Amino acid sequence: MRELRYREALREALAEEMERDPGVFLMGEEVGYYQGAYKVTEGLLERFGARRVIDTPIAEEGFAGIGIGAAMAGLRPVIEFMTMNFSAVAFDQILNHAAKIRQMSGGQFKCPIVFRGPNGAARQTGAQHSQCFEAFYTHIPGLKVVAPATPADAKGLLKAAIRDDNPVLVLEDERLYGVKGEVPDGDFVVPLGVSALRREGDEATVVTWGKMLPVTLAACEELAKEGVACDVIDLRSLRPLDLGPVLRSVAKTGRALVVQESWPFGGVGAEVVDRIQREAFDALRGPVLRVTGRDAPMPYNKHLEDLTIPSADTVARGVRALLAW
Amino acid sequence: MRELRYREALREALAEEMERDPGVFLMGEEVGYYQGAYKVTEGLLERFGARRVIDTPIAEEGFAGIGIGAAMAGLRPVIEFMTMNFSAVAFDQILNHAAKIRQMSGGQFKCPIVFRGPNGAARQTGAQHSQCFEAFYTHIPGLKVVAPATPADAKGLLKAAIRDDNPVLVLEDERLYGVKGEVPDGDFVVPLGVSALRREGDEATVVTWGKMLPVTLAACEELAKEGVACDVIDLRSLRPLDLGPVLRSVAKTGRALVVQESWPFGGVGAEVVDRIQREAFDALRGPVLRVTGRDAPMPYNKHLEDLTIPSADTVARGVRALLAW
Amino acid sequence: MADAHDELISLHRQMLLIRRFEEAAARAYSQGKVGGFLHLYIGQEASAVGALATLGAGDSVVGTYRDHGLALARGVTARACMAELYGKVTGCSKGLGGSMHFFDAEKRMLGGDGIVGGHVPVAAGVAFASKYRGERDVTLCFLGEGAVSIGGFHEALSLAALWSLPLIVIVENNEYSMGTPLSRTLSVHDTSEKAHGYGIARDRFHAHDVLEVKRRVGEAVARARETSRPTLIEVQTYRYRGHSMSDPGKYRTADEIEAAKKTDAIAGAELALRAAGLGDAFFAEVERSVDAEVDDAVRFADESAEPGEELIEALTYA
Amino acid sequence: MADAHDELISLHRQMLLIRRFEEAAARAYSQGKVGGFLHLYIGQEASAVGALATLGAGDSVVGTYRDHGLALARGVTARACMAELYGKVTGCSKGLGGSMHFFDAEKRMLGGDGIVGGHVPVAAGVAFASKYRGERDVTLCFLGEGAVSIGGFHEALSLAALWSLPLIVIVENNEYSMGTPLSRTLSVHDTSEKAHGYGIARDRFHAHDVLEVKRRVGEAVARARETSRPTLIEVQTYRYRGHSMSDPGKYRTADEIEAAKKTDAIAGAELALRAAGLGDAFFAEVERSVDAEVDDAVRFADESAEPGEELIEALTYA
Ligand SMILES: Cc1ncc(C[n+]2csc(CCOP(=O)(O)OP(=O)(O)O)c2C)c(N)n1
Ligand SMILES: Cc1ncc(C[n+]2csc(CCOP(=O)(O)OP(=O)(O)O)c2C)c(N)n1
Ligand SMILES: [Mg+2]
Ligand SMILES: [Mg+2]
Repeated sequence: MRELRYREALREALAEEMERDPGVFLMGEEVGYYQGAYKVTEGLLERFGARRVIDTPIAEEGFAGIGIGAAMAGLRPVIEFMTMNFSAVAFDQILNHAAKIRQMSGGQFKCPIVFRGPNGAARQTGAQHSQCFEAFYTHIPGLKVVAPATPADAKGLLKAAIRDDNPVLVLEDERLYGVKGEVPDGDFVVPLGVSALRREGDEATVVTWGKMLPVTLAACEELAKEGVACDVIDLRSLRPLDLGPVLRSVAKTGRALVVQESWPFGGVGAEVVDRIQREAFDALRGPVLRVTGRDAPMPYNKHLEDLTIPSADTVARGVRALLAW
Repeated sequence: MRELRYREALREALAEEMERDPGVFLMGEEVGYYQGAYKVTEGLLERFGARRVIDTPIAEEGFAGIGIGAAMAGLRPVIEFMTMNFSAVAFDQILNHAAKIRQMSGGQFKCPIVFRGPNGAARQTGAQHSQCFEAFYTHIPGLKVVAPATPADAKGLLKAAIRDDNPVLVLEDERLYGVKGEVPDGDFVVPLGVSALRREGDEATVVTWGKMLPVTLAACEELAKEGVACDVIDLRSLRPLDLGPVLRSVAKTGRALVVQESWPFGGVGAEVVDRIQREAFDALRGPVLRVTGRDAPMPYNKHLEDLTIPSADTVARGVRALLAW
Repeated sequence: MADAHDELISLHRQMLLIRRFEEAAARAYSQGKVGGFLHLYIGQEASAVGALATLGAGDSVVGTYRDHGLALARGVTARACMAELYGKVTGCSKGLGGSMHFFDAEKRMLGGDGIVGGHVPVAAGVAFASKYRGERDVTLCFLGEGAVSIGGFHEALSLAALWSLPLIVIVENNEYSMGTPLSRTLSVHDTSEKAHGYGIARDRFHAHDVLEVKRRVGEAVARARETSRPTLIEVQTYRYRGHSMSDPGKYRTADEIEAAKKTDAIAGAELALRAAGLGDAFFAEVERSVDAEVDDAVRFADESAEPGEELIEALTYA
Repeated sequence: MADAHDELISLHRQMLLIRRFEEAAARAYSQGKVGGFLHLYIGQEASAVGALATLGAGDSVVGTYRDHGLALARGVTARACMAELYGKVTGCSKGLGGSMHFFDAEKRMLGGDGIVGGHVPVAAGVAFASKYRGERDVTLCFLGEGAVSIGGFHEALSLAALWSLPLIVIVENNEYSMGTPLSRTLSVHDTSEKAHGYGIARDRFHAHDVLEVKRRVGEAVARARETSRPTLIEVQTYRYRGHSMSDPGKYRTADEIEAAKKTDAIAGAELALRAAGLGDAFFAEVERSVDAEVDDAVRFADESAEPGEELIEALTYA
């Protein structure tokens, strides 16, 4: 196995799938000549040419829609949003077109398209550039949503997303792009809808995804020193959601905590809580708790930003609150 | 007290607030000369003139943004979306502008704007015209969201929304526009963030909002004949969410069901479940359950549509499932 | 000219089929057999029929909620269309789409869309795919004049122009956007003038004469096919019925509607064919055959089965 | 001409202040005192300074993330601007907004917006409010040439034109949208040509001469004030720095940048003032006073307090 950065793993997935399938193409702002705003697509223009690595003007609704039409016509577009924040101007295309084409056409057309880009806070980029979009997109039937936390998953889930016949949102993370990790050799695909146990322990079940995985692992590392060992489950896919490992873990621990960067109201965290209490009620010793981003637009100020995003400290506090029940 | 239709109650609210405050104006497609696509604004053009009752071209992002700018400049716009479905093309304005102006400006500007229109299914209008938007908007800090279920609340909540200094989404319902109910005389305002107990009973707590209230009440009427009496709580405001009455009820009943028309994944229903299990864990005899719209785009076919939206029957089945725990 | 003559016979029948089909649909709606919204195309038939007569089998068509005429002109059967309105599984979208969402993969009819302007980028994407593959197919996208103020229209045209996509955007200017006349929707009179802002070709003409529609759209189609360059066309037309079945239509007078009917394209085609020697017997036979086709479609729709519940989830994901 | 002379002295100093302010901001960024994105306006100063010189106190200004020059030209203090970059509570947005979100209610600076095109409808709304109230104030909205393909621009212009709103939309064409040259963003060369599609007035000129910017924008401002009619203006300009601090700038050559600097508007203003008799002593004094103002702003920002945690929720809702 090789060590790759998260962005390199994504790039490998793109290159391999473009190699494999001439219908796969890449479209987005600055993905070509500029080599990608965050360098995910570096070198791909040189390798695959301007026909398949396409720089767009700033027109997210337009090029998201072009991707959807191209997908209906049988291609496999990968649409990069420079950040997920800018998918908001393409929201109608995703909600009312990508997610519904198959159903509205009585199954005659499908929409195999990937929308990808960094999700969540970067560093001090303020209220409009720091948002988590999983609550919006997971709510919508017809879409799939994944949030890889490691380079291996970044590669494997992106490849699975490109091969899937449905629209898939791949929520990456700017703060993870530079992170290194082992990535299996060869045609490595991680199936959509399979969560992963990242750490084992009997005291509590901690469920998370994306950037919050390393934060949660750091917290659990600390807690382990205090003698508190936790199961940590990385959902990886947010829709479809695989709660099997979570429920098995809760059956053992009786305690569950969900850790999310996104705003608290509704969303994936609340859905996970709902399902755990519904499907593992008798196993629970106390309520399922959540550690979430603060219920506010992201402030620019560094100190306030740090207070708004969950840290290893707040996660550890969350686990302790669980144990205190 | 007079009997008014839901749409008349909304109209009264608009007229009274426009009378009271010259900064209140109404803007949307067909709100003026056409008298409103669903006749909510009938007569208002004649009464207040084209300066304050403004027909727009089809440009939701544009006129939502114009409302936001006008609100920043001190006016109190009421923006009608012909249906909430069309707010999807204005999503960025609501998420990234209305909800954030106050925070991004360090509190110098506020955004007293109302976005209103029918939410949820109409009748056989298909996948793009039948959606519930509460999951999207309640997730966003900076917004308030209400969903009146009765003519009295339609009037009182809309008036409160117009007077509020924040952006408020008023989720109306096409299927309720013609429904009659008593509306108190005079300057009747229903404060945002106060839920209401609609029916009393000791067996279970049923929580709902909007169009699902009459459906739930019908179910509970039937259940009462079987000797099963339920508390029914109408949330009215979805953000801020007032769970006081819900928690008090659960302390009594030990059982809770949430009834929602919207898709199951995340959203208000999951949030309510999360909070009940968190704040009333010891009172619960079993898991909090949910009856939801089916996890699919709305089919056009009448029979399939009926199967997709919760009915009194499915709600009753939900309550029985609670009791079986 | 025998060809043009035969062609007009065919186009006339297509227009008549659309009209009779929609009259039957309106009746079915009143009987509660059709639900939801129903936006009739009556009065505008020459636009779709003339425009689509220029296309080959590999070309694609994308339209709005006002899509019955488009589907029929594209060769989707009256049976499949009527069954869709009835919400039956034999419908062109298995009864799940309804009036606003007519699809036919084989005929390359890619909707029927309910979001004003939302389908224009999608249509550009279909055109993109043709060019990407090096095929010479073109895509026709229809929308109303009320849709040119919305972002999706602008973004799609911006990209189609920049990337030179084989897309023909046809604005059907029927003078009203629901109850709002063009003068209160747009600051310009001629929507095709917008083409200058994108540096693309434009055209504008009345849909009184279906052959003229065919000829003019044909120029744009040829340009797109040869050079892959897009065109913006305004077709001036008029709808005789309300915006949808629920529209009381108070915003215009009966006189205005009657005046518009004076240039009815079906009547115009009939006149031309009569001038070329066809007589009552011919037209009676056309009427009969069209009626029979519509009656058959209604019967088919009525007798067809409803889609089963299992389709709900089965069609949510591929 | 004494007036014009005095005016140029003032405008020259404003431009210089922006440049020195941003040079200091870039240094602070390198020292880690400023975070997030930092989009410098260096090279484009004459655009904001000339344009805003036409405004009165009741007029409003709305811009993009590249907003420092706009705020300074509008009279927001260098202290409040620098403190905002430092994320301090004394900043013009209390340190919660950051570089992209400069606001000043008193000066009627309504952002600083991070969504390309998203602020144009908002600016139209501010203009709408002036007209609604029967006031004669106008609103200036700035955006980059990369923003004219997006829906928000189109919808705002469509509505401003239809409703005749006192809005002046200024496209600052600095030839690049991040790393993408205009030719790969737009199918037309001159963005002001888009005005035809909306039936509104247009203008286009270089920002080499700040007085010329003032004169030309002034015409549009006068038109908006007198008749409330909108104008679309393209100001041709150039940014000397990268798109933001993280831009390696490989998409253009050093030669290209040097060539652009030959028409630097600050140097141009200096030349004009020298021709009018001002000499080294004068310019040394201007430099000194500007440096002092910037140094003071940096010191102020450095010494100011951070915003308190209680602001997070307090500023989420009014
Ligand atoms: C984004 C959006 N906004 C509003 C509507 C509601 N609506 C449906 S059709 C229509 C009028 C469209 O008029 P026009 O574009 O002229 O087409 P026509 O109906 O005349 O064919 C409106 C406002 C919609 N479907 N989508
Ligand atoms: C809707 C949206 N898409 C993408 C971006 C990312 N982005 C920020 S600035 C920019 C380039 C803008 O170029 P231009 O409009 O020419 O303005 P300039 O930066 O040259 O002043 C891009 C792509 C964004 N902020 N918003
Ligand atoms: Mg029309
Ligand atoms: Mg630029």
